[in-house]
Amino acid sequence: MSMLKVENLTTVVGSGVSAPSVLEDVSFTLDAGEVLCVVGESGSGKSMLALTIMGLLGFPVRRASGRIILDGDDITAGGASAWRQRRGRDLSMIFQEPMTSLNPIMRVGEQIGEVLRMRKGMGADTARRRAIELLERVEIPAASSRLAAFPHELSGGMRQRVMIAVALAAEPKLLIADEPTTALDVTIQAQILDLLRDIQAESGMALMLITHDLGVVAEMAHKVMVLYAGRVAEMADVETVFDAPSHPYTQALLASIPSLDSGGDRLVTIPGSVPGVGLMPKGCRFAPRCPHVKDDCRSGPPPLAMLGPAQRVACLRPFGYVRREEGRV
Amino acid sequence: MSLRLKGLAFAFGLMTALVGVTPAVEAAGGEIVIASVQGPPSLDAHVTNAQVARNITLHIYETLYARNENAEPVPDLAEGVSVSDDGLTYTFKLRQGVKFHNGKEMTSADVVASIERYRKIGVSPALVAAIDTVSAVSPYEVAIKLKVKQSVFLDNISSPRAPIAIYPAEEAAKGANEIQYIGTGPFKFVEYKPDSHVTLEKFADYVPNPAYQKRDGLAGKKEVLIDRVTFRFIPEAGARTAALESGAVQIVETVDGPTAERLRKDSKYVVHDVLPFAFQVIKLNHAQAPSDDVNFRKAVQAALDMQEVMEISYSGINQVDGGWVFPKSAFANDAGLDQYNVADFDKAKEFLSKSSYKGETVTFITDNLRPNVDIATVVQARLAEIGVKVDIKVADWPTTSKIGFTKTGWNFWTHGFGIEPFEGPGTVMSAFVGGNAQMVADPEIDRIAKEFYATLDDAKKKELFKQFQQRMYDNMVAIKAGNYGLFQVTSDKVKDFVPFRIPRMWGVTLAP
Amino acid sequence: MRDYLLRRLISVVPVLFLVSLMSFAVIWIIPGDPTAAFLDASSTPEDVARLREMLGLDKPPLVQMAEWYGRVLTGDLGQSILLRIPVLSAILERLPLTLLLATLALILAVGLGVAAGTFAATRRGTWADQSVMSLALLGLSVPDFWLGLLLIVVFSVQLGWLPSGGYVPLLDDPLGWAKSMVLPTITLAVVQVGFIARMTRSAMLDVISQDFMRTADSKGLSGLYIILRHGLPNAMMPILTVTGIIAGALLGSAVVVEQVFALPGVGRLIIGGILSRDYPIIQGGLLFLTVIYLLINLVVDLLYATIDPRVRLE
Amino acid sequence: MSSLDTNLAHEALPERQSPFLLFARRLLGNRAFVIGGSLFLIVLVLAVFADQIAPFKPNANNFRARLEAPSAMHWFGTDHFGRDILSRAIHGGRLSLFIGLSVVLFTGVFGTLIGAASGYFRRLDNILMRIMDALMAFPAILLAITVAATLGASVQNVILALGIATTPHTARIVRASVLVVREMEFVEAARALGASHMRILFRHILANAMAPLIVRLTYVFASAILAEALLSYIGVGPPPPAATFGGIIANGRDFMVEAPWVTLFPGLIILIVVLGLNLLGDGLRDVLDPRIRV
Repeated sequence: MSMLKVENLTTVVGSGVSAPSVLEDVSFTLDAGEVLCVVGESGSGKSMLALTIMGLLGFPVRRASGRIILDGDDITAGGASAWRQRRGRDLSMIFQEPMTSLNPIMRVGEQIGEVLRMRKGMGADTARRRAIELLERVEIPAASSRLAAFPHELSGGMRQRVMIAVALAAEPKLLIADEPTTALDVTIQAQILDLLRDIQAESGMALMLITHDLGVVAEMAHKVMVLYAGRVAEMADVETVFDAPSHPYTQALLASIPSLDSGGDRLVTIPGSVPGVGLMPKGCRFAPRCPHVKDDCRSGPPPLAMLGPAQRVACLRPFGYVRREEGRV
Repeated sequence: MSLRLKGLAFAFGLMTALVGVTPAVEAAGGEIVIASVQGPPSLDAHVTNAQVARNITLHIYETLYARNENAEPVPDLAEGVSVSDDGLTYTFKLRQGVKFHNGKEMTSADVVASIERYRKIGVSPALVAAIDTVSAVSPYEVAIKLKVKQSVFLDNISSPRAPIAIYPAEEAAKGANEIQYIGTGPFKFVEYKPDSHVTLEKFADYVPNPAYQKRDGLAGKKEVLIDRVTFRFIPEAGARTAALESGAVQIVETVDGPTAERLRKDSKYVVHDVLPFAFQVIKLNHAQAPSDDVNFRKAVQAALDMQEVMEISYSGINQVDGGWVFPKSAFANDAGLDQYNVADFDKAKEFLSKSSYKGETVTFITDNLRPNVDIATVVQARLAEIGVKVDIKVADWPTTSKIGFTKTGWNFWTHGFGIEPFEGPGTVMSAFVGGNAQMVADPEIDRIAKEFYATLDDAKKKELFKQFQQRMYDNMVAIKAGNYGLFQVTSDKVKDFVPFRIPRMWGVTLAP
Repeated sequence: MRDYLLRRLISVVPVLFLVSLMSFAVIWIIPGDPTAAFLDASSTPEDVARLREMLGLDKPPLVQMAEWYGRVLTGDLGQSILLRIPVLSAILERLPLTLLLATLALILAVGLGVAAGTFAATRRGTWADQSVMSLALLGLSVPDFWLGLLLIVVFSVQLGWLPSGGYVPLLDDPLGWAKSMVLPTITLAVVQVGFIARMTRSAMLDVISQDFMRTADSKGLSGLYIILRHGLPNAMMPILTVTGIIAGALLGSAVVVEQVFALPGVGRLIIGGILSRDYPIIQGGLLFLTVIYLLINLVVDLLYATIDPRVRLE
Repeated sequence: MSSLDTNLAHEALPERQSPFLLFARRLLGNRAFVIGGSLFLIVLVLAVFADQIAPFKPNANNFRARLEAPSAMHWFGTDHFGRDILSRAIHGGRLSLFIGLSVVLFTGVFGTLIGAASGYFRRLDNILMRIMDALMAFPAILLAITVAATLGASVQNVILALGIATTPHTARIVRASVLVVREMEFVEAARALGASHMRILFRHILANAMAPLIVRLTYVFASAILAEALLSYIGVGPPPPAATFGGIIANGRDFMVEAPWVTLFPGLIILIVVLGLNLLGDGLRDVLDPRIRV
């Protein structure tokens, strides 16, 4: 049985039946020790997915339907307070912006310590010792002296390490990291990713890593989920995605990676942009930007069809099929 | 100086802390709290003639002679007086065994020192202007020699206006407003918290004047039956009444008509109508146009409906009376009263047309006491009917009186004459002598007053006063709107309270 | 830190000097003099002149001014003409009541205002938010003296629960003291509750939308804890700014409340001083209030640095 | 109106409407503005047409009908002159609003001049701001009481007192806006093009300081009405027979228990007017400059 099972998750903005969705009918599973990378452009719903699973959606965004099953329990069933109980202990999250994600006027030690005390029931001394260990674990030098530091006294990379320490404090089963390195220098990015991978491997927790950087995906992922405009476009294990991307969007994404052998002279970009919330086309949401679009693409949402043992694609004409069809014409 | 005062302040503070607030219910005596409108400018009786000060100081200090229930001078600290045949030397025999609050016995030295002090710094110097010398004849005899014969000398020496209080000689040596509050009165000073309260307590060694059997005005037998009295200063009328109704105070010095009406229906309170308490006067400035014109002044008088004026400003506690003494006075007469309260616009317009008034705006100054502002407002509305435009200038008392004491900047000024009618016709006249109130001397008034002060013949005095009153109307020197009174309210626990010029706390008991 | 304090204290000097000049201007502009309080209308101009001399008021204004500055520099605010005590003693005697009243009102205003504002912010857009904020707006639209009068009528006269005024020293009668402070405190606080509630709400809305609040939420901490431990301290800066402004304003409003409820505080002392032309009291009182006002500002600035480690005192 | 401009630019493109219409539409879509504006408008109309609307003459005394409780004839009862309180309140709005408006003009003109001069000409800044500091440290209400009590109560003195009391804060607000704007590129550009100081100050800088100023002045209006009421209550407001809200309340203070209507109704009207103005200010703030708070 999978550790995390997400079923038909739909998240909408506002109330009412016709409220526009930012996430529609998303399902996937994740096992302990697995790393799932969620990729997509801005506006694809990656962060919404993370927040929905964490139960951190803020008014007026809300989960309209779907279940989130963690270790066999549906965490959506118990209401907000039960969900809150899960956070920190079972689910934990690292945010994109280390500069603003830490409380600016609270000492670093306290920001870690409060999780230990309030979520793990540790006493002040134990919590302090554990906080030092955590800071050491995330490779912050002179850890014990950093407990008294305020976030603004730390560099961006250091802050993100603190964030990781905070997220790890209550030893979660699932860690969601929402573009944890986007805001950092390139050299720091690699260090943080290494750290995350090490910790993940060591603790055996599941990691859901949200990124738009396919390089990171190649580096970190076991499984990949491509989101487009709130829907799953393609889901596959990492090799399949890179070897045989089957959704036109996935292909476009891969094509847009600047690679050394392309000579750097032509950067492929995807024309157009992700449609805004509430302005979604009726059929396939990628249809307006899709080079292979046909009329039937616009009639209804394409189902997420199994393409191989480790690959599902939401396209009426996944890669191979399209080619065949074209060949026949 | 400041060091000693600091010590004093500290001692007061300590006293307050030690004594604390006495519980309202006690076996005997008890404490009466009086709600007053405002605090006294000073408790040095010589330097203020403000009524708020008088209310308190006349409990602490006494004078040689004092006014009885009928406002006549009778012996208080003195046993009596003998006047020399030429009427110039008054020899006061002092009561023996009178103690100051500091335990010292009062002797002639104290009296001489106090009167000398008053001559130097007293704020009503007219009271002692006739004095030539003051000397101690013996420890219990003081002789005062006058420069000229003065029919009202005993009236003056007994005046409660800014009383010629007898202080211990060492206090009398101090400057204005610098004394310690030590007197011979039935109450002694405990503390003064400005903007809050003054507390007095029964003077245990007080010896009531043996010449009297009962309370009599500000003289008589002053027997204190309570332990303490506190004057609490509450500016807000509603808050004063509320304090009474919640039992925090037992006496309210003055309430407004509607409140009095309401409280009268409640058996828990006794409402005392102190009427008449004062004249309401509209002073006219004879030095400034157009009120320099007698026809204009008469037009104003003719236009006014005094019932309206008095009923709006002092509802339910006024007398529509144009006499320049109180109605029950022996001097009361009806000279000139045909010109009072005419309330006839046609007649007013007739006077106006004879006057030099040309439609200019006239200025009515008043302090911000509500009834005074009300009167200005009513006069303004009435005069508008005859085409006279009135501008009302409301300011606080210092500003208003500053303007009112000068010859320019005002035409009308209204306020109460409280102590003058109480003291009698002589004092009322003096307000208009030399153009004091009206800014231009009226030779006729001056002549009448001079003769009045010089004569000892009662019939002549009455005749002169009648002339005075006639002149007040014929020259429309000032407009008397009427008499007003005070509603004083006591809780039913306060027994034997008889209202007077001041809320006397001797002879009063407090039921538990 | 010491340098900062020193510089702040020095910068206060010109302000105090200007205020003292203004208070002299006030004295020169206002007609009338202290004698008026002693004298009724029957007094003659000669009586007035005599008393002026007695009270030592006949010196030319510039001489008085020079003397005054000379004394103030030695810490002596002079002697009250009417009260016969040093101005400083008069002020210090009244100050506890005014400070107490202002402090109680401030505590009530901040406590209630912050609670209401926070409550509203966490329920943004709901009917609860709208009701609380409407009440806050109503509060700051009420004329305070009028409210005081209504409170007297209802709670003192009609219900008889609380005294209508007057001050009971705390040490004499604690219960009486508490009762005597209730209505004045409420009257003084109502307007400020409205201000603080509005400020708090908007500051909290800012904070709630910030990333670190989501971080706190992601830790699974309880909602109340997050608001109190993470939200409020971060919203404190603007709240503190408003509180500082209010603390200054309370000194002025206390004047009115002291008048309505017959409380012997500094405000009434100064009003009394103005109405009786007790010049030393006016000058000393205004100077003193200014000093307190400036002190409040300094304390607020110091608190900024305490609350937010990012603030550097410079 | 920097934010206004950008906002308009943002919206004006697709809709192609005049900026003014858009601005008006946004204001009318703001609930606080609409409610506040309506309350204020009602009082304004009553005040302007007081002569036509008021059932009685505001200064007609009738001592036989003094302190009458509210009735069909006198909806709000009568005061101790027997004057109809409803009529006085309607007329009272006229003077109270006039005073409020005058204070707004006073503080608007002087606050802007001082704030602009202080923000733009750095040499004047220190001295002007120290004076403003001193004025701010001087308790405003005491200042107003002093001026009005001692110079004599008159409409002009009340306006002067409240104007002086509200100017420093206004000046600070204008100065703050000017400080921000004067460093902006378009001002630099204008300076480089040789525009005169005055032109830069008035055409470029002040225009951009308008939003916070307008919002501030709305609140000044509200507080001026409250302060006028307070001064009248203390007895230093406009002299009789002028009816102002505060003056009517002051007339009833001595009969609070027996004739509560004299104080109650005018107080409620003040509450409504001030509430209206505060709502109006909130609405303007939301629309003009969402960055400003309280």
